[in-house]
Amino acid sequence: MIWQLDLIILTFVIFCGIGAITIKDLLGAAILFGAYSFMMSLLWAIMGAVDVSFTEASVGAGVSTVFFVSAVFRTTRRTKD
Amino acid sequence: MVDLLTIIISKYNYWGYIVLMMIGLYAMIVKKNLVKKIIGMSIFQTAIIFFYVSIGMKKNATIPIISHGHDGGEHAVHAVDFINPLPHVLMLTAIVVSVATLGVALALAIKVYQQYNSLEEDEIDSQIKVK
Amino acid sequence: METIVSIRPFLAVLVSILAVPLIVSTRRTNFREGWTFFAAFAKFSIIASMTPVILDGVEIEYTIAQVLPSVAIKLKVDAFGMLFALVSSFLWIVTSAYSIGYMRRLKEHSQTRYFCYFALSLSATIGVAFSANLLTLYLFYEMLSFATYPLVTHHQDMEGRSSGRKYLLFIVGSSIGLVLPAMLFIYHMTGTLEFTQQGFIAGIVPPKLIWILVLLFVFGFAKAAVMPFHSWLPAAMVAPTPVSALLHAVAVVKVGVFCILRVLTGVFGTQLLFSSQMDTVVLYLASFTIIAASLVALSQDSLKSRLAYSTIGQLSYIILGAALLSPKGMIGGMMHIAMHAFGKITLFFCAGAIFVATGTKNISQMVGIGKRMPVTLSCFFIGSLSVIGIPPGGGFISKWYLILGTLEADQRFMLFILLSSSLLNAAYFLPIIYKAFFCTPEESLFENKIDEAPPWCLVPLTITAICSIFLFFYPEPFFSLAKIVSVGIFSGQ
Amino acid sequence: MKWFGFIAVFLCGSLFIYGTVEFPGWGDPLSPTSTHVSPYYIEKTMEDTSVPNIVTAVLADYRGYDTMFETAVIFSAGIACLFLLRQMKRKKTDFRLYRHTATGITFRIEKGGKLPPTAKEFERIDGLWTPYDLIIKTTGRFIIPFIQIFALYVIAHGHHSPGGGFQGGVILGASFVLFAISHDLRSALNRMSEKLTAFFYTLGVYIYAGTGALCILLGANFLDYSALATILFVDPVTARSHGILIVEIGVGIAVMAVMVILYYNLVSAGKFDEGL
Amino acid sequence: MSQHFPAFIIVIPLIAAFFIFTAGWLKRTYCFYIAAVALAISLFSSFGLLLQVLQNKVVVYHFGGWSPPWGIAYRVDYLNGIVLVVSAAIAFLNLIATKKSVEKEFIERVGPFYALYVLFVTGTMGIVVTGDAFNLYVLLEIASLTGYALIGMGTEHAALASLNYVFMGTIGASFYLLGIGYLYIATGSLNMFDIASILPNIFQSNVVLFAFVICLTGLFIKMALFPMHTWLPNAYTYSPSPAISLIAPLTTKVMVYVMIRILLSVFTPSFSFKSMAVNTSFVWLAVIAIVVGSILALSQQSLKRMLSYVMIAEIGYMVGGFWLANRAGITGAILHIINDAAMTLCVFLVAGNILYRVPGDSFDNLKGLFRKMPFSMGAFVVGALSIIGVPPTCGFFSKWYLITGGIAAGHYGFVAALLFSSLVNVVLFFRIFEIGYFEPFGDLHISGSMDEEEKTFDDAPLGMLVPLMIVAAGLIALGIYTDTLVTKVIQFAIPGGIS
Repeated sequence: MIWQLDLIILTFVIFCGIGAITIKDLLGAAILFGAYSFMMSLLWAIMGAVDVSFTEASVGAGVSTVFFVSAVFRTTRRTKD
Repeated sequence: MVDLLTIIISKYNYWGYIVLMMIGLYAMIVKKNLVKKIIGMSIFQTAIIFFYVSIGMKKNATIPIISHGHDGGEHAVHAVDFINPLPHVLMLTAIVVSVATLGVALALAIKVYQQYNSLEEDEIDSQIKVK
Repeated sequence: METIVSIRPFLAVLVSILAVPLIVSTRRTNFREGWTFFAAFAKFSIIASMTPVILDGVEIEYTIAQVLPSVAIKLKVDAFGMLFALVSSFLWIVTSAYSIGYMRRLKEHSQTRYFCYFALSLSATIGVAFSANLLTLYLFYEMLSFATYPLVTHHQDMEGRSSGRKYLLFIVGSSIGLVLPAMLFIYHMTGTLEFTQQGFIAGIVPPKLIWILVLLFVFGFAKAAVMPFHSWLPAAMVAPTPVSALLHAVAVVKVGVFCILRVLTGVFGTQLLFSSQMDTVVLYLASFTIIAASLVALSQDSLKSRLAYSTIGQLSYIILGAALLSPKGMIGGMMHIAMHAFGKITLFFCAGAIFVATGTKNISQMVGIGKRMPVTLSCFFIGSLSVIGIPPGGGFISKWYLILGTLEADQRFMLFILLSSSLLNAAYFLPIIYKAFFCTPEESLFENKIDEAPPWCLVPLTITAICSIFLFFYPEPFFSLAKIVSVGIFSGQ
Repeated sequence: MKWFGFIAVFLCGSLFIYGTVEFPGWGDPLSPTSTHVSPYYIEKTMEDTSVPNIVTAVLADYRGYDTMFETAVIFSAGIACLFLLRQMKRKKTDFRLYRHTATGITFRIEKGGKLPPTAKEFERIDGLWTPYDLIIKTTGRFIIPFIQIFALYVIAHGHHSPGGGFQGGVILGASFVLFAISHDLRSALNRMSEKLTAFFYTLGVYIYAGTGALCILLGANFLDYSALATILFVDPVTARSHGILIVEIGVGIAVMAVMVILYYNLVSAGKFDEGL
Repeated sequence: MSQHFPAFIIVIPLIAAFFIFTAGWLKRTYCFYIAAVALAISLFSSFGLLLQVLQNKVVVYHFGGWSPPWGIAYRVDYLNGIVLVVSAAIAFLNLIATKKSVEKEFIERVGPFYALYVLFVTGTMGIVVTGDAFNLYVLLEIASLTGYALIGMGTEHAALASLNYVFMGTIGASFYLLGIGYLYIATGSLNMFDIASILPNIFQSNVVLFAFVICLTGLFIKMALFPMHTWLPNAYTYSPSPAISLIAPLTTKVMVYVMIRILLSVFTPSFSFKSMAVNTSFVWLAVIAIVVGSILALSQQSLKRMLSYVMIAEIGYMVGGFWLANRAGITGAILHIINDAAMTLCVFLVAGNILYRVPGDSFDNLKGLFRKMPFSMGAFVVGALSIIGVPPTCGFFSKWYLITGGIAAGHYGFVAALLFSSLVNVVLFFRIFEIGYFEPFGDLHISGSMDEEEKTFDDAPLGMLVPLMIVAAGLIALGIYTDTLVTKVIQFAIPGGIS
């Protein structure tokens, strides 16, 4: 484990998180949330939590994003904040 | 200087989880859009998972899979060599819980949208008041 | 004191509750009222069967359920409770008969409900009379409050609703707001709530708190209608007259007074009251109520309101009698529970009979009514004699003992209060009689033809009137019971 | 509101950061977490269950009861979604779009009407139908089998490598979702109908809870897989290993089916007619 | 077989849930019967378990044969034994009582409804019975998720209310999880009793303090203690009536149980009640909850909404009673968990019965109900008297203990708040009685005939009434047997150190 790498990815995670809640387009937010989850799974892999990372990659970055996209598809992309 | 660095190294992951948790909490408190709130909720839950994973971390240890699989019991397994598996187990459960919550929350959001034709809380509130 | 364990007190409480399902399930009106009578007779005979035992100085106990550590829902019959239970259960029989006449004649709705709640109220009343501790007392007190609510609001109209609100506000509000904390506080300090002859909190509760507790109880039992917690009683007069008669002249209001007396003697004890000088405070509260209520009664035109204010005043006689802390005063107070009950119920029955026969509620319209309803108005006269305290009314005896009590306790001012209030009583009752019988014919609204209320109304009121005269000549067993109480309370001194 | 929220969150965060002061250092091998309970798992897993992946062993055996409820959570999410969104009756106002395959002419039938199934030359299309989806379809068809094989491998090989029922189940579910996205919802429903999905996710949880209940019937405590030794004809340690595999398969099936049903419900808003 | 009771309580409903869901596709009428059988077995087992507890003090069950702290163990003692029986009884009675209204409201979704119902019960009872802090979280999430779904199917703004509940509930549950994480970081263990054995060595650590605060915050949100109550009124108002009469009695009360369990068994009283000032401030929080809940209840115009504010006040009773930190107060809190659950069930069942016959539960719709539904309203009167706190109903006795606790602790603010809330409850419920009894106004006493009652009589079906009557009778029975309950069970549930 290299802590510098860990720190860089953590920064990415935080940026993705902030991006996901600030972007004024729900589809974009969903995709950014997917990126967030993926970065998170990388972070966990670095920390040695391979199983958790694997699950997050498939659940968080994969299926959750699909759920968000389909929910946005059934509702609206528009958002005021 | 070196001391400060050690402190930072030893704690920044915990700080990271706090920052993420607060991002999630902020989104849930301030944002008016329901899907945004749900995203905030997911971030909030992930932050806690992150916290647990950080707890499990152990320096100079490897992933919790015993590599010398089935070659008999002669190789003693030392606890210091492996990362703590327990938080990982807990977090597998927590991830699944969070995706389940996400599914239900999104279903509810769709139902809300079908009813009010809007996802913005303030617009919905004004609709409720008009009625 | 000797005690025996017997289920009879519990049966006495239970019998009218058990009558409720029978009353509800019976569709035929005659049978329904038959059940009421049956329950009333059963109740009276159970209670009467216990009287000889009590007169022998024995007490009867029965524990229903252990609900809190060291406090049970428990019944105990002593002379005081017996006196009250005898009066109320006997008058229930009479009132049941009267109710039939009154309700049928006026074609009231929901008579089934009426008889049910009446039976429940009587259960609660007997329960209060036989309570062995403060918790049981509170339980039946609240039960009585809620059971009488549908009776007070029987007409289900706007007026009924506002009176019902007032009724609940005063009665339930004061019992939850004042009695409950006081009771809990006593429980917290002493760990028991069991009534004793001499009180059980002396020496445990700091003297400073005594007067707060006494006031909490005196005002908290708002059924006793001590001013300023009295205004529910005139409001409750919207109820059908039998309700006003039995409940608001006998059962409910006397329950309030009974509770106050019970708590003052059984919890605080006479010695503690005397040493903390709370007797004086209670005396002045009671005497203020007596005078003020009598004065207000003078100004009332509605007959039932006048009777109600009269009741408020008379109730405080009883409290005054107890607060004199003298054996004779205590006997007077106890006797007044019985004497006033017979007198006042007669008056209410008469008011109801007048309403049934003529539809008149106001005194100013009753000019010359005596010629139309001579029996009713004669009974009214007897009743008012009893309440004023003129022989041969039974009330004379109780007032006599009250006056003796003031002398014994050396409370001259109270003597003055009693006498002046008797004058006031006369002032608000006798004009009615005068107008009814001796007015000039042209002022009268009524023809000189005799047209009495139906016999179901008339007979009960005649019975109670005769009883109140009879009690003047032979005040037993009430007098013996009162004496046992008084001896029990003051023997320790 | 924004500033209020920000300040509240900031204060809360500072408080939390203050709370980390006394935390043991990150990755400290001497912290209570690394010394109290977890060493037992690391050192005894091989003896107790002969599963090299400690996480799998703890997940499905030592704390297998948690995992059963985790499956139950997923199961309830599936039912909840179905309960909330599924519309059993079609609304009268719904319309359908049909396309004549030969000519490409599209027409719509309103008020809930539909063409008879014998009209083979027409195909039903989505409201947002795109004509050029051949590449996507073909790619999807090409990679879906590989994804599914991989998923099965992840489920089966959870004893030795990262992975297990959840991950495999999710991937398997994702493959169906991919099919539904690359084709359309109706053809996905043809292959994996709603009832079949429901059957699968109840089956998955039955397998898990049933294994546990079987252990009671065999005289041990709930989920004590060593009791399975008598019917699997192996020694108790291997029986634990096998027990873990059985429940992982159950978890895999349940998770797969729930992911699919969640997707179906969300993407069609409960109507099960058209999706992404 | 009896040694497996702890497993049966949870596992049988769980397996039944799957069967019910399958039966929903095959034949809908079976769903109810499967659920009834499962919950009956669960009730029976929990009763058997309580008897075992009375005999052996503690019953421990090791899942997977692993002993704690490595495996998950259920540990039933006096505290959760009694809560367990009450929850199982409530779930069972409510199931029977709401059969008709479920058939009416969810005709197409009977299968999923009963599956969710039984899963909710599984989750709730699991929370009560578990001895593992993390297992509690998972079960909490099951109970919450099913709860969200059940509430979300209600009327009007149910979906939005349920979504808000999702957000608040998730924050609450996540905070709880975080608190457990802090405990884990400090002790390395997840088993409640193992943690309790380690904690005394590190009481001064501020990690433990943070764990305490975070856990408590999460639980307060979940139990809807003022000011974290915002999710509750809407969620309970709009939810379908068969669901709410299950959710309302169980959710918040069980969370109070969790609070008591965590603070008494995990943190132990010597930590939880360390500082008098903290105790007092929590009691003041409860006082505010009671007062605000009561006042807000006064301003409501529909039955279910009013009842939900009453429940917010009732939460204050329990929390305040617990934080009085003396024996009487904690006895009162535990007793009130049981009693409040029973009386909430009673009043919400009546609300369900009313909604079965009447289009809405706003006060305008309640006119003339005493004439129309005398039996339901009779039960409502019993429930209301219990909430007001009139003897011999059970509400009086828990209030008794709470108030004596308040006096013993010298906390007169709490005593005053309880009395105030009782008085407000009198106003609240008698307002409803008045509407049901007096309105619509008419000259009944002049024109009314005697048999008018029969003409307009239209009470709920017998299948709904009988369980309701059992519950109403139970309120009185609970009151009369209070002393048995306290001396046989509850007093052993409180650790010895508390005077």
